[in-house]
Amino acid sequence: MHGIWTMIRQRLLLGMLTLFIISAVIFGATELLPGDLARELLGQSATEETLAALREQLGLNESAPVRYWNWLTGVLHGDFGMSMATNKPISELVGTRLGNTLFLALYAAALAVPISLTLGVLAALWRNSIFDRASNALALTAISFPEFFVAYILILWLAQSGIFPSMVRMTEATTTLDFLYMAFLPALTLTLVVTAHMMRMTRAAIINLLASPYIEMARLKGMSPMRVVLRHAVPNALAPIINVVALNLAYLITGVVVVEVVFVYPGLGQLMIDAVTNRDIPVVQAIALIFACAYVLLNLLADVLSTITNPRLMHRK
Amino acid sequence: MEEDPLLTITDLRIEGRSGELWHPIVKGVNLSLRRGEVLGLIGESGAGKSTLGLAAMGFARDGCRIAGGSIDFDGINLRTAPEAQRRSLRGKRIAYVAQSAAASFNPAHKLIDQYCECPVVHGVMPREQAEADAFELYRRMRLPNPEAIGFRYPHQVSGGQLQRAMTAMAMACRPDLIIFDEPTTALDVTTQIEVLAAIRDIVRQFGTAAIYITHDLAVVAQMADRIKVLLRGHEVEEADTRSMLAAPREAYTKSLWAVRSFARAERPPATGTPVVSVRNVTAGYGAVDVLKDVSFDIHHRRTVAVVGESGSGKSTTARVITGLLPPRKGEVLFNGKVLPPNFKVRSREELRQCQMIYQMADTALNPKLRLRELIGRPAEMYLGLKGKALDSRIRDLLALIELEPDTFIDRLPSELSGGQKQRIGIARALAAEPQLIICDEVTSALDQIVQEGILKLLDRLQAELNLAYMFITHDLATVKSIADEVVVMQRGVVVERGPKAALFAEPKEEYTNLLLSSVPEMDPDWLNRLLAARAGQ
Amino acid sequence: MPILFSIVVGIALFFMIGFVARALLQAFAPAHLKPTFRDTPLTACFGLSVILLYVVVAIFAPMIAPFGEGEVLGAQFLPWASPHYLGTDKLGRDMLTRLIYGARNTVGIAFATTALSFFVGSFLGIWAALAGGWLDQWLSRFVDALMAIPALILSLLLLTIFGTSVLTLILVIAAVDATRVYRLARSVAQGIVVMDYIEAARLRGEGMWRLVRREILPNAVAPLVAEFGLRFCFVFLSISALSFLGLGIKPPTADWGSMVRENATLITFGDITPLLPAGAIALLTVAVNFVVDWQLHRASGLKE
Amino acid sequence: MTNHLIGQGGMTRRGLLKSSMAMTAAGLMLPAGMAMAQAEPKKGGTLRIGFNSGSTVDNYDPGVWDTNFVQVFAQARHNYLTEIAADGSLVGEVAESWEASSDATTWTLKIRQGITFHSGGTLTADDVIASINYHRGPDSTSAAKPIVDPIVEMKSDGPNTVIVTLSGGNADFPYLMSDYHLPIMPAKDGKIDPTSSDGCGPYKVDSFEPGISASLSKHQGYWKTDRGHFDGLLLLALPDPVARQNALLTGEVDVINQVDLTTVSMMARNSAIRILSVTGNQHFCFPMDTRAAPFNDNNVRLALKHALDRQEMVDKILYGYGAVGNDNPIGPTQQYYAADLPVNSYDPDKAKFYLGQAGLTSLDVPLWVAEAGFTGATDSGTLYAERAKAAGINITVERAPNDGYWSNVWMQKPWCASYWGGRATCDWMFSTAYAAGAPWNESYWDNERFNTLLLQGRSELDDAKRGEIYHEMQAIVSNEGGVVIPMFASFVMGVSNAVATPDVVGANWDLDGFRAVERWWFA
Repeated sequence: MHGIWTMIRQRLLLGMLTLFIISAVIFGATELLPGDLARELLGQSATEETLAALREQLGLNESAPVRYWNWLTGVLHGDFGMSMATNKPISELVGTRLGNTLFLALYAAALAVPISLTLGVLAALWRNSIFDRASNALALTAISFPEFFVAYILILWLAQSGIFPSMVRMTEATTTLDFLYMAFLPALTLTLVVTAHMMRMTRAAIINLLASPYIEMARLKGMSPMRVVLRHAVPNALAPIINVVALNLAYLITGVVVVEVVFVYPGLGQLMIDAVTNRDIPVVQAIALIFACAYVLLNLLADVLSTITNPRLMHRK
Repeated sequence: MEEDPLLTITDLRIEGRSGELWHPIVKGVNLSLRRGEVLGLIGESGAGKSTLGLAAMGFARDGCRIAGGSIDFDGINLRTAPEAQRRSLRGKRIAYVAQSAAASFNPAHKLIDQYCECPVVHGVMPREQAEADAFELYRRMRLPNPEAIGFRYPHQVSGGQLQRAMTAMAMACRPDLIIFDEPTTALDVTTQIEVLAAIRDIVRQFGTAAIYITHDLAVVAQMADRIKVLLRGHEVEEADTRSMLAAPREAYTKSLWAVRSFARAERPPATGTPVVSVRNVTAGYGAVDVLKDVSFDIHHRRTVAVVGESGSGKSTTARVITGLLPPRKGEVLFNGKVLPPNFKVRSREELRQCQMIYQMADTALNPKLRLRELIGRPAEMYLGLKGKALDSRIRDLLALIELEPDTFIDRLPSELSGGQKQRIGIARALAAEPQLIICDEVTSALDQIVQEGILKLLDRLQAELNLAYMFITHDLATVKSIADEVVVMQRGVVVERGPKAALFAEPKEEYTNLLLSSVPEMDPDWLNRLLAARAGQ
Repeated sequence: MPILFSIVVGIALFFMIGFVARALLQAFAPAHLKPTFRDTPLTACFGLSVILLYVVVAIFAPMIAPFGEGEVLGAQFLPWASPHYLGTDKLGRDMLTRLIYGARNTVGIAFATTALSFFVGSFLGIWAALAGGWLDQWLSRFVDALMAIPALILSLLLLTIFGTSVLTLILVIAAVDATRVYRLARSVAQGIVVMDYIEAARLRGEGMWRLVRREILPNAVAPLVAEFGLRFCFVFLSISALSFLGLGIKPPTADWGSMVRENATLITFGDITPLLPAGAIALLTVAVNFVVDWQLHRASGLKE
Repeated sequence: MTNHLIGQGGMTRRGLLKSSMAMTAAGLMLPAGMAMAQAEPKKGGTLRIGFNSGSTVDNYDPGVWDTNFVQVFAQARHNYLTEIAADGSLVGEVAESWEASSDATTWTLKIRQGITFHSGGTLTADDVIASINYHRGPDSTSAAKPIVDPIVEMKSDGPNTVIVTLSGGNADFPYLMSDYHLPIMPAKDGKIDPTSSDGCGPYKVDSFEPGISASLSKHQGYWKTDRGHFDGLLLLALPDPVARQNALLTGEVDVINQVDLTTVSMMARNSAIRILSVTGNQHFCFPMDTRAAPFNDNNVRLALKHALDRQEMVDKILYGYGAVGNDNPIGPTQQYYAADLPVNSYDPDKAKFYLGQAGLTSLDVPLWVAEAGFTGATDSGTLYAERAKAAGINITVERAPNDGYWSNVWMQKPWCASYWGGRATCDWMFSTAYAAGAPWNESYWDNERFNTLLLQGRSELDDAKRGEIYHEMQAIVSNEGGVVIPMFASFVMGVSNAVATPDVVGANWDLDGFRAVERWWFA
């Protein structure tokens, strides 16, 4: 037990390091991007003098390291600063959208994880059967379509007939139920996108174990195939499964820009793209860090879980 | 005698698949077993022992199929019976005890849960009762604190205890028949005794019929009423234990019997500077010292056997010598010259001089490399052989280990038998033309006949290439056969050392004595006598 | 109904191709491979033949294609009829031709990218696992950092910085993918470095390069191959996702990812034009992974 | 990413100066747009519009508006000094009437009385001055700075008169004041608050989530009784074409702009909606850097002008929703449009000939494009390259990322894709994009004759003379200019049949000159 805490502590520290590296990378990258906030704000209509004036206002004339340092110190004091483009506090800008993103991710996960695990287990159980091959082929087809294309097809089938709305309009009045209804298509799209990976991993992880002696033992104890897989194989296959799930959850949080655009879903991805194209570095940084946190924490969670679920690691001799 | 047999197998043929081809594994074997009778199945690996044992449960491993013959268990034809019915028999009326309990217990569940699975799922008894019953059986199996041990996970329990727990588990539904598949092979001699005794008693107490599969004659002699000898899927002969031991009919059986006779004369005491001398080495991982002040020498053309049970520090000593584990205190001398403690800073020459042969040939040979490269690499590296020269050297080495070069040179390890793999391990060590070879349990994973082959080979090579061997083993039979000197280790300390003959004749140390006495003998009464003797003390 | 029909046809085709391919493979395979092919599952045969087809098309595109890659031949969106068997696209270019050249460009790029990412990723991953210590730590932290940045954003940044020539496209996507490969390779290698034969090789005094190349890589191939199958196909997706942001392959080069993107809107009116490139990608994905699965199955040695 | 240019669309100029009073009268009695509205429009309902643009950085600062989301949003809550009516004529809005000195350097604007802001205050001359001043001065960051630069002084003469002095005579000054960057906002001690949504327009803001949506409700005290028929507005950012079009088809919005042309024909089949398309001055173009070889040779420019099939582009890029361009930025609807100019048609031989003149047999030129340049730029480039082959011209289409296109490609690379919303007047158009040294002279073109004519034209008050001047200028641009203008693109909107639109819809900007929110109603 105590082992876990030390692990968590170490991993959190490493996470910090990761976050730091990321902020540096992102800042460097955005610095290298041609053009700057002033240009992007004024667009084609920019003239040299107006640009100069705006740069002055935005403090873009500071040297890059100085700006990075200011930003960093700010963050370390828990202040993510203001969005330069809208000069609103970033917390306000990001707040609701973060909520939306997380909600959608959870929604999709709630659909995808059970489905893919079930399919994976069944595929392993009836390996090389028609079911196995078919579900495999379908899953592969699903992931080989670009996200926006999957989305369009769903719109064609489910939105134009008016069964589900093709856009998410959230107001104060929106109840969770409405939300679930409105966000169904985006969630479904994401589900289709991530299911295949998790399913294949689950299947592989289980089949890996079927050759091991304790599985044969279970069969020789007269256990039914279902019980053999569920009770004897799955518990030992958890680690890889947990990891792939975590990886996909991270994707659901960080990688859904396209879906957000298609379904007009106000999430972080769109905000980040806008911030990048506008060179609104503080916002880019903030979101990048949020994503990174999600990623780090999910990985940590995965490791903790696979430790807890593994007696060898949990109960030392 | 007259009552109809519990299990009758007639003309059983089992095939295994490689690709689309089916090749026979068991070629028409008959077998019949009465209630409460224990039948010993012996033969080398690949003889079809396990396959036959599993077939007695109406079970064929993946990639195997029962091609012909009939299996009749208490009036039920296991070949024609529907899977569901067969399943209902397994674990309930026919139970199985696997070779490696460590691997066959599910690491994810507590022992007790795995125990209760059978009775509960088969509806023999409810969970509470099953647990109570488990404690009882654990007690009978002489497991330490039987009420508690069930609530441990497999990895928290020692091998011997696991093996007993598994036997208890097999007993859970009080089956009519238990298949024991080499239950003690993986155990130290001393533990083996306990397990054997426990198994034998419980089988007798419940009058359970059993098929006891092993390659160790001495063991089967203690356990079985009748012995059936198998060779490559054929039955060689069958007879009741005593007559079989007394007068084996077939040549093959005789050869099996002969195995243990190999022993070579001890060479005269060594002189001059030892090839290796280990001086007061203390070493360990982290805080704990695994080795405490260990010292011994190995001379040219001599074999020093390091014996002891698992955890006694044998292998660690080897790691110190090879430089994988730099010692905390003490040093290792090679031809009188101090070796750098860490292999990373040793010169190629120093590395070359000391080669290692591992216990598990499977993990010691890169499965993706062909023999040509496996053997050729050291020669190429150390001796700078190229092209023709290298090729002929590889062939010589293959010849040296008695493998036909042309057939083997381009094979993968997976295409070899256990013994052949081990020979490759030897060849690889020889390729470097070293002075010292460390053999870490090189024979313990092999059949006795194969073992003998390897031992003889090693002996021959030692004579030809005047090598020094450090021979790590827990099997005293092996020691008897090839050692010149013996170093007995226990918990990281050298308990006793000296010339083989002397040490075997009158062991000074209690522990040495225990080890020696625990080596099974062919005499069917050996176990009883031993137990009696020990009880007497 | 048409959907149902096409599904039936699809399945029929699948079996037909499968059987034929298997027959051919057995007929023409070199002697020592015959046993391998004898038990090749239908799916794998199907996969193999599809891949073969793609490769042939890719190589001989100019000979097969009825028209020039960028040639504008007439009105846009012509119906499916001779000489434009799959009609024309929005600029009046022959769809079939575009598809055929698409195979060449897309598959080529995808292959180059994946190969590169695997070379870099797996080498670094194995090296990290082998060396351990601070090297492992730093590499892993850095890779973690990169992985924590959404792939799309990262590529967007990099591509905007370095411009969008095919080369940079390949390099960038490869770089992003390499992080994933690194992770996998490292974890696999960690399982291998503890083996006795690695210890033996080290005791022999083998160098790093040899250890990675000869001792570890061959044993890590199976899971890497599996990943290769998916990554390979994800490259198409990356490309089309990037063309979603206006970064992509330079016109008039035909590539399936962009073709899907260009025509995607049509699907919402039930026009199946975009299904052609999308289908092409899907088919390849499925095919590749069927073969991969087969290989894995053989590697795993699980007989069934 | 979209970058609209300051300015507005075509119009007629019936004797501007002669009768500004009459105009005013018109402005008073029948505000523009309504003049030709057949039925009496119904009041009420909430109009929901789906926009192709909308970014999280959108805000209330008039200096940086550049996408049609914010532009329409602005027109919904603000009024301007003047307004371009649907028919293109200029009418007064906040400015009731105006008069110019004979040399058109001093302008006296009468400010309409009784205009109230959402916040309740009454609009006065000071508000006007403050609103315009916001864009002036050295520290101005406004994109409209160049427009107001010529203003040397602005002073009020009483609460409802503003007197403006210009550095030089400009007959078009009132037009400039209709620019969408120049809303009249309430002033507090001489300054407007660029972060406030307060205005005197038909609707006041209830909520605004940048990049997502804005909702507005009727401004009860709005002075135009016959405009702003809706109870409320819902402006939605729907950048994805499919999302947008689907929103309209499923009735989630009533109006969308920039219908995806690929599917417009299929969409039109839907009986519940109609496609509304107007052709104005918005034109797509390929400016060349006329300082750099080979474009410094007019023969090369002419060769390139004859090497593209303009009609094909209109058909395939605009799907017919547009008109062929003749390398002349002045649209057909403009008064001084020179219809009789020789047409630069697709003619490989001619192109070859001009190449020959330039002493070339073949030509290799890169053309930088991005969808940011204009929708369909990439495909246009491809078509161009395809057709140019016939003339021995090898165009390599370089695809640049949308991101940063206007900073890194436009006016940086020798030849690229660009577009203009067009300008209300010849002078405005030319002096913005063709006059030597003008900040956005994207072809770095410098033609002596042209430049002198430009100055003459600006201060010339006689229509006939002006006509001749502008005719000649158009001829020069078309023949020697550095910009290839293949097509004029229409504004294509999808409108639910529930929405009624006037017979004449403004062509100067998208969505009825950004005024749909004020001019349309529910049938």
